[in-house]
Amino acid sequence: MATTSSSSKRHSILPPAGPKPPVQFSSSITIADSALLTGSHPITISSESVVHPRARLESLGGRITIGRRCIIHERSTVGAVGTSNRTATTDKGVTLGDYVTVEVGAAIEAGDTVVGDGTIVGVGCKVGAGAVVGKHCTLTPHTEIAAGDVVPDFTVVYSNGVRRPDRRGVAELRNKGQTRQIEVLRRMIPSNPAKFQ
Amino acid sequence: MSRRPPRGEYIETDTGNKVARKATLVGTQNIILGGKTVIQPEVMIRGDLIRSVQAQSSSGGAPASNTAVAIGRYCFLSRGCCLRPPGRLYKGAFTYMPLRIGDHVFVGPGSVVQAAFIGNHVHIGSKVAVGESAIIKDYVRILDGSVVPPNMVIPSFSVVAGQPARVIGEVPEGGHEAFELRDLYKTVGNNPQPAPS
Amino acid sequence: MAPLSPYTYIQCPCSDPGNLSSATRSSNPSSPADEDCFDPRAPRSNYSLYPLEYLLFCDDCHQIRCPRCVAEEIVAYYCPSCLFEVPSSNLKSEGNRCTRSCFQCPVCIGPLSVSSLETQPESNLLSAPDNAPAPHTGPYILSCSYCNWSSTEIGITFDKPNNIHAQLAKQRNGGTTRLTAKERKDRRKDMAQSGLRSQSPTPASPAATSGTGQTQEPLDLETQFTNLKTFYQRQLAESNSSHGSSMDLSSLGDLGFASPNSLSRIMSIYTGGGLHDKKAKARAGVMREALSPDEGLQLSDLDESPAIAHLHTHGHAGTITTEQRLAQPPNLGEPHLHGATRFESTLRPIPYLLRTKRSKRCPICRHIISKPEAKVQTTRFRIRLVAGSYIPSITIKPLNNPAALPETLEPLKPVQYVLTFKNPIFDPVKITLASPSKTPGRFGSKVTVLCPQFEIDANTDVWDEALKDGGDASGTSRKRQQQQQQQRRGDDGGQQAEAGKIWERGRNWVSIVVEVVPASLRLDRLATTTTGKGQDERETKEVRDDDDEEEEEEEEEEEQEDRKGKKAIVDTSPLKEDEDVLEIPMFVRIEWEADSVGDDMLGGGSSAPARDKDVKEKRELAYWCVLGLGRVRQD
Amino acid sequence: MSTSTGSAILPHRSVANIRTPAGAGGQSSGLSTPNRPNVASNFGSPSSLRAEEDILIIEFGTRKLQIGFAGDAVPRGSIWFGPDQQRRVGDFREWQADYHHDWRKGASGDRWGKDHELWQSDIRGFDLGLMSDKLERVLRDAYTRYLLIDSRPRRIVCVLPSGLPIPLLSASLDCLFSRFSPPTISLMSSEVALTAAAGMRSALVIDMGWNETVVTSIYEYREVQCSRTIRGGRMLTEQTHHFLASYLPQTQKKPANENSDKTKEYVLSFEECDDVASRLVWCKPFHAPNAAEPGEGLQTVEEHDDESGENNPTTPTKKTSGITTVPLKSSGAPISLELPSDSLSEPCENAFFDSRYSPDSFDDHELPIHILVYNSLLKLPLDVRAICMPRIIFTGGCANVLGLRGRIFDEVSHMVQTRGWDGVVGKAVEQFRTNPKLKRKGSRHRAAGASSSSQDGGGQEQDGVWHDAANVTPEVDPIEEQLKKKNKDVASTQGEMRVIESLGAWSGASLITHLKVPAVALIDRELWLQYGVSGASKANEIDPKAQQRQSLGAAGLMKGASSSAWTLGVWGPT
Repeated sequence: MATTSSSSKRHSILPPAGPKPPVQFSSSITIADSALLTGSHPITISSESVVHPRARLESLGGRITIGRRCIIHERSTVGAVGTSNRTATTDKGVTLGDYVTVEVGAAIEAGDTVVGDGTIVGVGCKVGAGAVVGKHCTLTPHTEIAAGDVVPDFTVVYSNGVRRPDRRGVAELRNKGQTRQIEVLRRMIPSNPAKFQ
Repeated sequence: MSRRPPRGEYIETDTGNKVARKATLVGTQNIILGGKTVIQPEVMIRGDLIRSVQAQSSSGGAPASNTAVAIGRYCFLSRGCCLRPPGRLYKGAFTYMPLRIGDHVFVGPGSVVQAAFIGNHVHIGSKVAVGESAIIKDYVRILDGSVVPPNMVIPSFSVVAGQPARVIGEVPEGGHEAFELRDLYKTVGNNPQPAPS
Repeated sequence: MAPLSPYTYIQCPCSDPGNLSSATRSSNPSSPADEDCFDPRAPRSNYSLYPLEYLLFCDDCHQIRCPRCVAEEIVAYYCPSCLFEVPSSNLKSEGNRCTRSCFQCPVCIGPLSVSSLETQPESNLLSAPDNAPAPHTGPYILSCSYCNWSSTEIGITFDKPNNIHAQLAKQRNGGTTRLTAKERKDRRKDMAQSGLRSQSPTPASPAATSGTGQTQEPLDLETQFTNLKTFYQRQLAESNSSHGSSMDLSSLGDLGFASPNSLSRIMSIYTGGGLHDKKAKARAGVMREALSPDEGLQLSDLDESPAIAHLHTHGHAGTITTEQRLAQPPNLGEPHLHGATRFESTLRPIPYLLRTKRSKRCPICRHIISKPEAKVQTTRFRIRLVAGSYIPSITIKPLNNPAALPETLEPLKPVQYVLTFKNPIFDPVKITLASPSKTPGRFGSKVTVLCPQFEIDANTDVWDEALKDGGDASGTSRKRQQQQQQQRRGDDGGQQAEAGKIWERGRNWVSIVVEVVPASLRLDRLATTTTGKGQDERETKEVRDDDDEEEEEEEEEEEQEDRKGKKAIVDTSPLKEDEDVLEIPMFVRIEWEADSVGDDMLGGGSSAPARDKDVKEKRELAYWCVLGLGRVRQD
Repeated sequence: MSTSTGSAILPHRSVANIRTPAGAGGQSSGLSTPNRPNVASNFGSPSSLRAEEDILIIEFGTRKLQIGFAGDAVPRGSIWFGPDQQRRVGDFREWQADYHHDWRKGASGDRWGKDHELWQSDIRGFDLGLMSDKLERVLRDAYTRYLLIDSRPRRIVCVLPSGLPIPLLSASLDCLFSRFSPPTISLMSSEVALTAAAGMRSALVIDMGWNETVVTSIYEYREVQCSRTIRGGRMLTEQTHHFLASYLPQTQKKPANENSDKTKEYVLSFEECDDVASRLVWCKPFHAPNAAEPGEGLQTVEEHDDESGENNPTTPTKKTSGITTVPLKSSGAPISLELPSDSLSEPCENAFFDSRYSPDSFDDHELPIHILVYNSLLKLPLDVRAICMPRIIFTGGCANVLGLRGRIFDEVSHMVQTRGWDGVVGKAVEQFRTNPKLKRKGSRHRAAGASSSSQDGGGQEQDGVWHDAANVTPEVDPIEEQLKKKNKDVASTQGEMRVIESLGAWSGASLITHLKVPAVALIDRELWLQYGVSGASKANEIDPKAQQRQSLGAAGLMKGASSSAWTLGVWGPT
């Protein structure tokens, strides 16, 4: 159809080839070749995680570690150089636990930022540098976690920062769902790890 | 947006679609544009996330229908918005469902739309997050910055806002014409015309 | 503050003092009643101003109709969530909320969805074969996919995934079952027997009443109401048999009859004699007081220490916000609420309020002016007479750079705006504008309408428009050049758009220029700005040749003396919300000659022949409107 | 459309829809499902105007409006007044993401919380027009959002506090008549409605409302006496504000500013303080000055004692060593205060009891509630008092303050025991009490009724019930006599203190209207539009019979009403 012509041209405008960061990929990950990896610190992605097209992993601010079965959606930025002028004490930029989902357009700033296992970082969220988000938290869309803020485990942050405990106890279920999703995604997203190695 | 790079900023298809060269359309073969639809730069459409149930061989849906995103006529996708089909667990298996959009639908800049269905004459403001498999009927206005929760059904003639979004008013009888996007369509493209005063 | 884009509000003539009731007429001067100038910022104005699209138009009265002055009729009821139509008979019995499975989250009022508490998930290794997933089996829960609230938090689950409403009605929070209306009736029956027995010892002693009343759980709202009603009705029935039927009505006949200071009359009842006395006897004779719970008597339990303890253990987080409390529907299942819904544990899912499709009539001539299709799913209208197709629309643009809006208006620096009036009807109209030279309110800005009177050509039907399109484009380009010149000249603040001349004219539109001198928002200037125009002239001139300093100083001096005089009347309270927005009240009068057959104004083509008819009739329409230009910078 | 289309569409002709249930649902069905409007119980001919079949009940409060159909157990909707209703139509700014409402520069900035009220009791310089605008908008909202009815004329019953000033009343009636054109409006006093909703004929209604607390004695559906104090919700909220403000850092820096703080400037938004007041503020249980005193015998008191006493672990006073964190935003920078939960009862203390000061230091308009209650009981004639004491009804928003009702009850009953029904207090009385010789002599010339106190102060200790008060009462209520004749064993309680739950004024009105009891103040539209308030004739000039007849015969038909004079009842000119 008509738009195919555009798609062909689109490849001409691919990400600017910056300094290639040293990467450490598990063999079982899925990473789209239009994902953007920049920076100097190493980027580690553990087994069966999925990186969508146009997702950005920036290791300028420090090393980026992504756990197992995480999903990094398009346009999200992991390791964004924080607007909050906060200097990382260690070289750890961002650490994502296992089963973490980073939704479309979310930004996780670099600088000892930690996101716990099974946590969802919603659409358009912003996690400030040095913030520590606990396990199995849910950040609803457009939530902003201030730099250095701490979100305890099993917390839901909604309606501009209101917090409440998540009492559903469905962490296991969610992980399972994530697994299913990954199964599907790895079939759909043509993976090209070689490009980044 | 009426500045003109030497080589037309937009690709104008024979059906009158105006697709910006800087737009990212993934899986174009699964994207249907009804015609006279404007796709501005930095728009992203995930056509690659097709429904995968038939692959799962459960619920043998028509295998032919691989359409991931179907967009009607006179739609206007503003700069930086993102359309992606909603995913959900269907009988324990994960699958994406097609995203269907009617005519005269305006999607504001920076919005992320994961609805299942959007009717005709819908205005989605800027920085809106439309949750997965939401259903938006005709003549709905979603104000800027709203977060439409997943699975929400928005009836016709609703004004919607808030986090989470709720119906906060009704579209008055005199407000229908405001949803028309024909004039807006004229104002963009490679030789845009000024909006009629 | 975001730069607000110019807007127009219209005051519906129905709120003119003439059409208002005596009370409103007799109200303060702050009402927009005084015709000479209408203050858009008077608190009452907010109730009479509407954006154009909210206004309808009665084709026979030739009047604007606003939501306040139309008669509504309901075409259909439906649930906004499941979009099912609800017959109005159900509305009477089941009330105003959806009785299927549509609920809102009591915490965040997002939609709740029914899901099943699934069984233990099997091992989630990718390698593990994805065998057929367990079919959904109960128990089911309501859960919010936004804030992750779930009905398990209030200890409620459901056996069936459908008809949640009914299942919920049977459950109290914590899952304890509650009697339905029918069951309650049966219970009342046998309660009646036990009640008779319990009444034999003197119920005067609390022991007896507590014997029946307090041991059982307190009556819930619904039950108490029903009991009371039956209790009263039984007595009315009894009295019917004994006295004449009018007597029983007199039993409660003079509710709120006496005034507090009529103690003497009461006393006369006892001191015997007097018609009152007899009446009292007769009256009281038929109506006694409720004595037991099954008659609706409910002794209250004043011991709230458990709740207090709960409050202190759970603290602020355990209590619900005001919004959440207000969103809660009255819970018939609970005893009369003295702060019953106070804790998160007492929240209930909120069944969706139904919505309606309504058609609208002109209250005067009873003609329908808006009528939607009956079907819930369709969005078509059978009739839709919107004001937008009868009265000219007004669009506002800054003269100098039509493209970008100025962030804020510079105080005391003249700006020019182009008002474009577009004529929707198929007759040429004559428009007369009137606006106060100084906007009302604490900060009066100077306003000059350069061309307060002009004519707009008739609207033409779609074809002409299409043909004219090309011409229009060129016209606009011409306009551009003009404006560029204007811009050059505009910078040195010279008068360019000369008074009395319209700025530009199109097929069915005319644009004119308005010059405003925004007032300074400085509170210490208040004294001066409240003085006459002459001084403002001076101010503005001086600002134009921009040496603010000395001007400032003499300003100050002036204020010194001004203050002495004016202190009393000047209100120097801090800036109110939106007081920095420059709003111009403008009185618009439209005159036109229309064919006496007024129906042709809506449809496009039909007007062409109609215009040939020589039967013309003069019409006019007049109303206040408010032009919001922008925010004035606070210096 | 993807989603399933609506089921079979029913005809919207209201005849079809409305009548069928009316036919089907007889008296009985009306009973079984109480939340059905009283279409059922219309034994008036169904040919009366259809739209009128459901009668609207509107209860007016200072801060909220409750509205619904007669026959329902609860109102369909209750709407609180707030600043957001006062915006222009189509102004959705409060929903914009970047919009922050600065309460300091609200439409009525200095008038803290005033735009949450429909009216003020002080109507000097009060814009009645604005009030009726507010009222109209809220009502229209209720019509479309909660009642889901169109604007065809319906009969309206207004439930109003009996103390409502005439200008406010007439303005409201004007608004109703001119904008909603009901054929008739009948007025009902909320106190009486409350009494009826408790199944009582008489009661002592303690209405702890927003602007003030009103204690009204109802006897035989008549308001016998009513007294008021300014200690109400508003005071509670302001006290809460002072309380919170005193904990804020910025105010602690400048304690000198404290009293100026009290007078004028506010550091927190009304909304926030109101929120805290309704969520966290509670009331300490009653503590007798000296616990050794006999007469702690009242059952209720005992409960409170031993739960507030040492032996009971679950006592709040024990637990309240805990800390309650209160997050505050409106003070500028968001801050969360760590307050001892115990201290959160201070606002309540100061607002309603002010036990710091001696009882006689108060003005009449600011009496602490328990004193007010006691006095109003004291003022009552003996037998009325005996009837009212066991029929105490708490209502109003502040009745929701946890523990407040119990506290007041105990305070009052304590006063009753210690002071008896003796208006005179002071040293002389004390000596007189303590001195037995004087006492015996005195007890003769003391009024028989008033003597109830001291003696049965002894008598009641056993079972904690004041049988004596009942027995001592010389003349027995003739009505009760008649009742006794009628059904032997039924006697009504007298003398002992007792608190009764009422369903609330709205439900009461709904009940009464449902029973087709005509209210005395029945106003006809035409007449009102002609004459307004001035047309009303004095309450006692009206023959209730005539009223009933006309409202009996075809529900409030024009000729019926216009033929006879009408009145505003309690509210009317006297």
